[in-house]
Amino acid sequence: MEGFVALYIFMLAAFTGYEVISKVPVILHTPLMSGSNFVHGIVLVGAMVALGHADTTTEMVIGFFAVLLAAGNAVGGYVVTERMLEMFKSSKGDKS
Amino acid sequence: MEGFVALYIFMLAAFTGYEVISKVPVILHTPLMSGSNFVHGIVLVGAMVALGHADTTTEMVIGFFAVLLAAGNAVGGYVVTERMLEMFKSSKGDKS
Amino acid sequence: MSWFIQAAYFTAAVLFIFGLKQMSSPVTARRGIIWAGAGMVLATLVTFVHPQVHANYLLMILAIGIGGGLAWWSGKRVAMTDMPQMIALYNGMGGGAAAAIAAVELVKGEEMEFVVLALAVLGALIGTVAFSGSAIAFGKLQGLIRKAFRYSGQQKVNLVLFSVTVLLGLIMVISGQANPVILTIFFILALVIGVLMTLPIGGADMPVVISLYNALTGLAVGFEGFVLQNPAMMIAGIVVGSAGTLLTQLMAKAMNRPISNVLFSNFGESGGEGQGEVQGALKPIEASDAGVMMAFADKVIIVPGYGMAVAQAQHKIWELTQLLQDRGVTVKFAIHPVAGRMPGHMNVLLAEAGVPYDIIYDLDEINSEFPTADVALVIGANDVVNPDARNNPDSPIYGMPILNVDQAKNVIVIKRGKGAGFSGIENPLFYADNTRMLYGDGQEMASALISAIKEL
Amino acid sequence: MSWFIQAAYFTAAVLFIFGLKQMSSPVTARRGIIWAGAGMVLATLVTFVHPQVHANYLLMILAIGIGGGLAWWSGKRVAMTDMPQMIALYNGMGGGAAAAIAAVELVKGEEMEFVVLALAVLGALIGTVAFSGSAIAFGKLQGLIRKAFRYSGQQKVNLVLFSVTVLLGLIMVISGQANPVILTIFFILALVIGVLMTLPIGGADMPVVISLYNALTGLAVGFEGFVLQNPAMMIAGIVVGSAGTLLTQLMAKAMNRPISNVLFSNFGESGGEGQGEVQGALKPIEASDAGVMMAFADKVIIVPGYGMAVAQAQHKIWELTQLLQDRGVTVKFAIHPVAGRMPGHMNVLLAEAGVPYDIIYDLDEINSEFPTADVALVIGANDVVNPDARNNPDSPIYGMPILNVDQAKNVIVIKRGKGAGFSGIENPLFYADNTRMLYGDGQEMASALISAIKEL
Amino acid sequence: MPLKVAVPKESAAGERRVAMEPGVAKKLVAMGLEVAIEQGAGESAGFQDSDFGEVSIVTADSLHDADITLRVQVPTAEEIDALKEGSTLIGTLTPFKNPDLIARLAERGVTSFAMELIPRISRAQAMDVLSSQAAVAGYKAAIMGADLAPRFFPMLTTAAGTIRPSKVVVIGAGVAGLQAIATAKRLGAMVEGYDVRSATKEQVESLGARFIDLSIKAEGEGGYARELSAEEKQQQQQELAGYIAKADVLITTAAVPGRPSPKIIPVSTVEQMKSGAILIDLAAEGGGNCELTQPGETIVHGGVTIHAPLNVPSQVPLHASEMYAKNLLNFLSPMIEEAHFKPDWDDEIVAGALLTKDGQIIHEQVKQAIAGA
Amino acid sequence: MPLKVAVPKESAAGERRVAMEPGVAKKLVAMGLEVAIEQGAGESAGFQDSDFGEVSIVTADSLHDADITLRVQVPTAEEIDALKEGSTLIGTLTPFKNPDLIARLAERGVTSFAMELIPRISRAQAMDVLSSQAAVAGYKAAIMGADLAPRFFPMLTTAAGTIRPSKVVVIGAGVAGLQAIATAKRLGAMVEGYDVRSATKEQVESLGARFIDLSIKAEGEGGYARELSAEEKQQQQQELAGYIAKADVLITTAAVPGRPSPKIIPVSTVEQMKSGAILIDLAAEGGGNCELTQPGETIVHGGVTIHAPLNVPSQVPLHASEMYAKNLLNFLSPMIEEAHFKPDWDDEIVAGALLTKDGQIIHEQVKQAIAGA
Ligand SMILES: NC(=O)c1ccc[n+]([C@@H]2O[C@H](COP(=O)([O-])OP(=O)(O)OC[C@H]3O[C@@H](n4cnc5c(N)ncnc54)[C@H](OP(=O)(O)O)[C@@H]3O)[C@@H](O)[C@H]2O)c1
Ligand SMILES: NC(=O)c1ccc[n+]([C@@H]2O[C@H](COP(=O)([O-])OP(=O)(O)OC[C@H]3O[C@@H](n4cnc5c(N)ncnc54)[C@H](OP(=O)(O)O)[C@@H]3O)[C@@H](O)[C@H]2O)c1
Ligand SMILES: NC(=O)c1ccc[n+]([C@@H]2O[C@H](COP(=O)([O-])OP(=O)(O)OC[C@H]3O[C@@H](n4cnc5c(N)ncnc54)[C@H](O)[C@@H]3O)[C@@H](O)[C@H]2O)c1
Ligand SMILES: NC(=O)c1ccc[n+]([C@@H]2O[C@H](COP(=O)([O-])OP(=O)(O)OC[C@H]3O[C@@H](n4cnc5c(N)ncnc54)[C@H](O)[C@@H]3O)[C@@H](O)[C@H]2O)c1
Repeated sequence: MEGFVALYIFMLAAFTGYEVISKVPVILHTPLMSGSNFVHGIVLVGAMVALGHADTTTEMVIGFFAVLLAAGNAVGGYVVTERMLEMFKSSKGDKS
Repeated sequence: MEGFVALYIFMLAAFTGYEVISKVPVILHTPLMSGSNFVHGIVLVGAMVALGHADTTTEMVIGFFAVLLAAGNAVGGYVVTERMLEMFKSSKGDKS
Repeated sequence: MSWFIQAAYFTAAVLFIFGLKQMSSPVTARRGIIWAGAGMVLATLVTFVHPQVHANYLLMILAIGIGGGLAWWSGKRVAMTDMPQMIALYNGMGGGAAAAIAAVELVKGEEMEFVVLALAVLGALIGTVAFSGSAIAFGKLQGLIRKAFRYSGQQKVNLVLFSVTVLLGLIMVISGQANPVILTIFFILALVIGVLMTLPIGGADMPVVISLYNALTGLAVGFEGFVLQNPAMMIAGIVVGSAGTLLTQLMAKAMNRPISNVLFSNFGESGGEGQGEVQGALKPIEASDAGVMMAFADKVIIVPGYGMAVAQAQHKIWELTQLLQDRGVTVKFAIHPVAGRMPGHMNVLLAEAGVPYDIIYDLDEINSEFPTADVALVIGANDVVNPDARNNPDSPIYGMPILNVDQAKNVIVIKRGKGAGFSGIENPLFYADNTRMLYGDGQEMASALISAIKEL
Repeated sequence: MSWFIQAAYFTAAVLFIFGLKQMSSPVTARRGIIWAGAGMVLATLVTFVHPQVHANYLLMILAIGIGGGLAWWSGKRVAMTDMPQMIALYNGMGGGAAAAIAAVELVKGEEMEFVVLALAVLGALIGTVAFSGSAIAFGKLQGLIRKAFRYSGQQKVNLVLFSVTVLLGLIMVISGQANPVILTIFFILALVIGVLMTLPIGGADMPVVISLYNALTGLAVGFEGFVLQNPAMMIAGIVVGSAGTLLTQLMAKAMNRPISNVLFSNFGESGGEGQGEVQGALKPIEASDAGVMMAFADKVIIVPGYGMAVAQAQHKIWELTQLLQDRGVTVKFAIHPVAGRMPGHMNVLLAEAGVPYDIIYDLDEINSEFPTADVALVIGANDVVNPDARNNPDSPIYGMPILNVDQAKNVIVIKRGKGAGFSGIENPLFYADNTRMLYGDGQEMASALISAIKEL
Repeated sequence: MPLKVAVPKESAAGERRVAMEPGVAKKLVAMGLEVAIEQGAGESAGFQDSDFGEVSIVTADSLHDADITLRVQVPTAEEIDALKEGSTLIGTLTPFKNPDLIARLAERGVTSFAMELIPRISRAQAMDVLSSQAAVAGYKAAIMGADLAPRFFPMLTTAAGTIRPSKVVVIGAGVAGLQAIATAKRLGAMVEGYDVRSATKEQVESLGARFIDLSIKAEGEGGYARELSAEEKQQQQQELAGYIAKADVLITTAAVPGRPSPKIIPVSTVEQMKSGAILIDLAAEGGGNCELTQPGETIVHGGVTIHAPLNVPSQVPLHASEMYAKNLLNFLSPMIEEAHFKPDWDDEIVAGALLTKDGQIIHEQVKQAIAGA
Repeated sequence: MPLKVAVPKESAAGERRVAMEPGVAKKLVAMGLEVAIEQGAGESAGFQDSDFGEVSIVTADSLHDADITLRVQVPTAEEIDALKEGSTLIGTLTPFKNPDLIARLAERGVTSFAMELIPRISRAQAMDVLSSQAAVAGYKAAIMGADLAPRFFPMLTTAAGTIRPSKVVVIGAGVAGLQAIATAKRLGAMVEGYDVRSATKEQVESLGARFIDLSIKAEGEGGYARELSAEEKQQQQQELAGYIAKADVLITTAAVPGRPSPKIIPVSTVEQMKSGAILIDLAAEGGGNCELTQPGETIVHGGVTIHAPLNVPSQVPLHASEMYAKNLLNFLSPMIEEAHFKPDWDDEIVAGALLTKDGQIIHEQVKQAIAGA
């Protein structure tokens, strides 16, 4: 991927991220932080790739930790976010 | 640029476009239509490239019209939008 | 491409996005168009030193001069009311340009990747349709084409034409090259489709259709951007394509018609209404629009009537008033002697809501002020603002003094529907050129106005 | 990469964006996390057949099992109040993973483009700092690290360390390869920076700092996504980086401190306040937060006092009530016999605003209902809700019957500041665990609550 | 010589109003008329002679040469005799109650107009004394109710217990009834309104009060009420009794044009009412809406006070006079052309109000009534 | 034998209140007391004997053996003589006005409490008869103002012209004054309030009325007003006159605890007032705030009506009695322990209200006043 294309993607993604959040009530700050924390759990994919093509033991060890940590990020992030959002379950939420 | 990167850019740009507009008062519909009409006047850049590397007469004629039309789009779009937005000039607009 | 040109295009793309974002709020809209304009200038200038541009500079400048000059001239002198058709015109030019770019690239016959070729052809089709369609839209709005052109089986013919065109496009894409004959037929058919699609459409639906073509042009530009590997075009085009699609939906919604309805079955059916407008029809308005109108006014006069009492809208109206006052708008209440159903009906309600006495005026005090009011907001009043009482000696209410609401620059009337007032007669005020109807229950509409103003 | 994997990543990226978007409104938030979760599962599964993945499957599954299992277990059993530190922990793991990926790639020593190498190193730095920093944050919030670690010249030492680390990174980037020794020092220094940056920070600022590290992790992930040419990582990472940055700003703003303040000079200085909270401090709340709290309640009791009269907030309070009622919330007004400054003061005002008599209750009727109320909204009342009158025989108001507001599940108190009531005494209600203070003029705050609820 | 307009002091017992107010006097003078007001005519309404500015304040005798005499109530026989022949008299002349006085006016050759007979068309709203005086009466009725009741109207939560708001029921939601509803509502009472005309439901609710929806509907001609049949009356009374029994204050205003007031509240209903309750019968002028009503008197029946005041507008004399005088002005001014009295006799308003002219009784119904009497 | 609580019919002229109401009677019975009410005691307040439920309704003679007698006003000498020795009497006994009656109570060996002397501390708010009766008086003052005025209170735009709202000025923004402000405001008048205590500014404004800000401030002890010096009085009168001249209705409630009412409105100010204006002097009990005030009378001076009613709460007897009875209940119940009368004599509330006990006059100030008299 050439550099400028990366820059475009960067710019657009950053803009998207900003717009998506721009109007969020304070009560959602923590759940949203948790939710975005979960989203960067996608690093798991990278960690799997890193481990998946690791050749030396060093690489394998680092790769193993990468996957371990990344899996923790993804799973933990999900569980915690889900629990926090429980409180918006009330059927009334669907009204407006 | 490979196809999927294009798709990503397409997706992000589309999302951006959608988010940017999502909360717009009715009174701005027409000016905004006009403004976005102006923005796609950027086709001028493409038209210039097309004309700039046109070789045969056919190409040159088509290219000429491309630039002519594109310039009309860009300039006309700007002037008209600018005029329409005049009405929001009032110093009061800056208050809130 | 050099680093420098890339950076310039990138900057232009960013400016476009931020410009559009700012244009979506009345407060920053003017700044928005200037940002976008700066982006445009930057991108254009830089293109002169684009590596692929190596010839025809003179032609280029000539074309820019002619096209830009004419557009400038026409854009400056067109009347405010004729804006929609000008937008259509300029938009069509953009579509045409996109199509022409595709044509140049296709005519060139250079080897292209499958995807790129497909995008080029798609862009050509969309751009051409937007071009001819917009031209027709312009013609109709400008009054050059008057007859609504309709015949049975219209939909079917369009479908056949469209299929053939797509087929031709497919042939070109699959064969990997653009046969000149096929290409020519392809373009001609695309032009015809645009024309046939637009001809049957009536005036009232035109803005929606123009917005649709605008989105299509955006898409076409975006696609050609991919073809030319020009990211500024790509991004600006797609952003406009997406924004334009949303805008089209919003506009259709504001007209209370599903977009599909506007697009297909009922295309043009409300043409009659479009005509009617000229002779004085009921012209509805959205609360958000009415809200902005009042928010940017200097002076607003509120005329309550029996409908405000029925809706018990007095508290909301007072809240609205305070909001406007906070923005520096002068707000006055005009109370007609027989507004409501008992002497002092309005006073009781306004006092209940806490409206201070010093902004409440009676007929004699306020009638001379209407011509200087930017907006007169009539909420649930009818007979007491009926100009027939002044103008029409045959009217049963002739001779009753009325509030001269019709003399305000703009009149917004809140009522639920076509209900008559106490006297049961028609009210020409509602059909006046400067009147817009805000249909709905008084309390709900007042709330909607409040929200609209708060959002600014 | 095969078409199939690409499409899956693309879908995951789209799901993430929409998931985040939905998470930013209370109404759709739960759906959002599910969408994002689906994206994650998809992306993970597909990665098993990723072309670059060709070995260590067992290790991979083991690591996922252990990491995921532990996280699942801990995430499920942690108390609600301990959530922030868990977020810090999981976030740190993500940062560590990003750094580890960079390490693998750098250790591999394959030829990389300049930009890619630079991104890899940058991601490594950021990820490592987020890793160790988050770990410290976790430790402090969990109570594992108790002492606030501070010494003079802290800032300078950090700056020097940081410069050295960046220098090492530059050396690697410019030399085009990662010398193992330099790489090791680089990572160690990065770890130390994270630790030193975080140690001096007090409890109150922690959420902001965690949010910052969250944004940083996002960035690091995005950068490593570029390195691995993995668009899902790229987009998810950058989106989170950008969203996280905005969120950090918003959180700092909600705490009424400029972000720079939180980040540098005052880092940690409000640690004391963090401690104070535990013993019962005045805990402010944002109107938007309070609004959501009431909107999702089943029963709200509104307790007006003299402050509502001073602020003339009765109309707004009634509007708020109606909004809540429209959402299905049961709203009752509790009027204390001596609220205000004259007998019936509150009645006069509520009647003026149009509050119907049947939702107005006096002390005897309502006092038993507070324990079943989700929210008690106290607006400008003070003495009449002072639990000292019940509990503290030394209080000058001991023996006066009071409204048992403190028994409600949540109490929101609107007042302008620390002003005492008529009797001039302190009110322990304001310091209670379940009380949040909404500071501001009664009318303005009521408006703010209205806006907050309307936005849902 | 300019047209002379005279405003005498009202001679009727208990009448505190006056047919003029300073603003109107000023306008008449501006129209080129000469205005003469009897000494102290406005005093009982709260106007001092000096308030009238440039107008001449004269003794009663100096009014006899006036071309136009403005009054609130019908003059006595002596006063009629003192009127100049060919002069004009405008007032609420109640011709059906005083046929002899009208006959005398005709004899004296006086042109006379009865304000209350002006047709109630849109254009004539500004001259409608029935409306303006009914508005005053409605307001006053609510105030009287609050004054006579042994209780508070509004709800009051105090250290000495919570006072429940009073319940006020208003029967007949015409001009006066609506005004009474609005005023009682303002004071914080819980108000219910009832009327036989179904259009009043929305009107009552538009004031924030509750409408009592009975099964009886009785729309008559032109939106006015018609008289009820015997069964309808019976049913109405029964259904209403339940509501009335809960009332702390009951205000009745029901009237049917040209008929005695309907008796809506029988003795049995009064006996179901709470002790301490108050009934204000604004319909007393037409006999009252309650069987026990004694027009002009206040009686107590089983703890219920029945107050049946006559001429209520006169109890708010200043504003009632002001409105009445403006009604007169609006009626008079179209008939004045360059300081001359030139009525358009064909105009439906002029024709509707005209009683006597050129020695004849002109008004058809009045003529019949007098012939019948 | 249970404690017997007696409630006689009030004997004072014009007193319509009664020291009991059905709800309170029920509560006393629930506390194990025997309650006896004199026949027809509640009638003038709007209570029928039957309303009191399980309570015994008896003749006056059967009340003499009561242990506790509850009254609104102080009993006559004969009534005192009929009280059982060692029994308890509670009421607004106005000891400073009737020192001889208090002395007689002491002689008779009656334990007596004056409700109005209860210290005005937070805990005692529920027993504060001054507040509860002042609230009634303030409300009633505004209603009387509206009833007496020859004008509408609210603004009214009608076909017969626009009625401008009345201007009501309230002087003294204590409990009564604030209630008058609120009530006049409700009726739609433009209200202005004035008081010497600066804390009242915010309070007046919290009712949506305007505060008249003079240069005089006079905070006394405990937030009550102090008496003004001669110059201050002078200045106050001058500055106020301008505001009062514009008033349509003026309500005065100014009082200084333990002193005669301040004379705030001199004759000159009254003479500047509009003709038709009304002055309601709620301070009449203490001599009135106006120099022309004749307590208990209504006079007219130069077109201004000066109404100075006494015992205003008695004009809203039902609710005033209800509040008064609740005040009594709140005072009495802490003194009753398992149906026995066991006051905590050291409690500041009990001590503050206690006048006589064991044949002695206990209350210091009262003792001095009697000694001085
Ligand atoms: N003031 C008096 O003393 C008195 C007494 C008797 C008669 N009148 C007569 O009453 C009339 C008063 O005139 P006006 O202009 O006040 O009222 P109006 O002429 O009766 O018109 C009221 C309008 O309000 C609309 N409306 C009703 N309910 C509404 C709601 N909930 N939300 C929004 N709009 C609502 C109705 O249209 P939609 O149904 O389309 O919504 C109607 O056209 C005059 O003709 C007067 O002569 C007055
Ligand atoms: N009802 C009666 O008859 C009567 C008569 C006399 C005395 N009292 C006494 O008055 C007191 C009444 O109690 P209460 O709870 O109603 O009132 P309170 O105890 O006087 O407290 C009022 C509170 O409202 C706040 N406030 C003032 N203006 C405000 C504004 N514009 N916006 C928001 N908040 C505002 C003040 O705090 P900030 O300054 O921080 O905003 C204050 O703490 C009792 O002590 C009672 O004994 C009552
Ligand atoms: N067109 C105009 O400009 C105009 C002017 C003034 C009044 N009006 C209309 O005329 C209506 C009546 O005017 P009014 O106040 O002089 O009426 P009114 O004094 O003749 O009667 C008072 C009310 O009593 C009601 N009533 C009669 N019999 C009843 C019964 N048996 N039970 C209960 N209610 C009974 C009537 O319906 C009426 O509403 C007004 O409400 C208004 O709508 C119209
Ligand atoms: N602590 C409590 O619980 C409690 C209970 C009841 C009353 N209070 C306070 O006591 C205040 C006074 O009570 P009140 O109504 O019995 O007072 P009051 O009847 O003794 O006096 C009425 C008002 O007249 C004012 N006044 C006196 N001299 C004046 C002058 N020269 N000019 C103008 N105004 C003058 C006083 O300031 C007072 O507000 C109340 O407003 C309240 O704040 C407190």
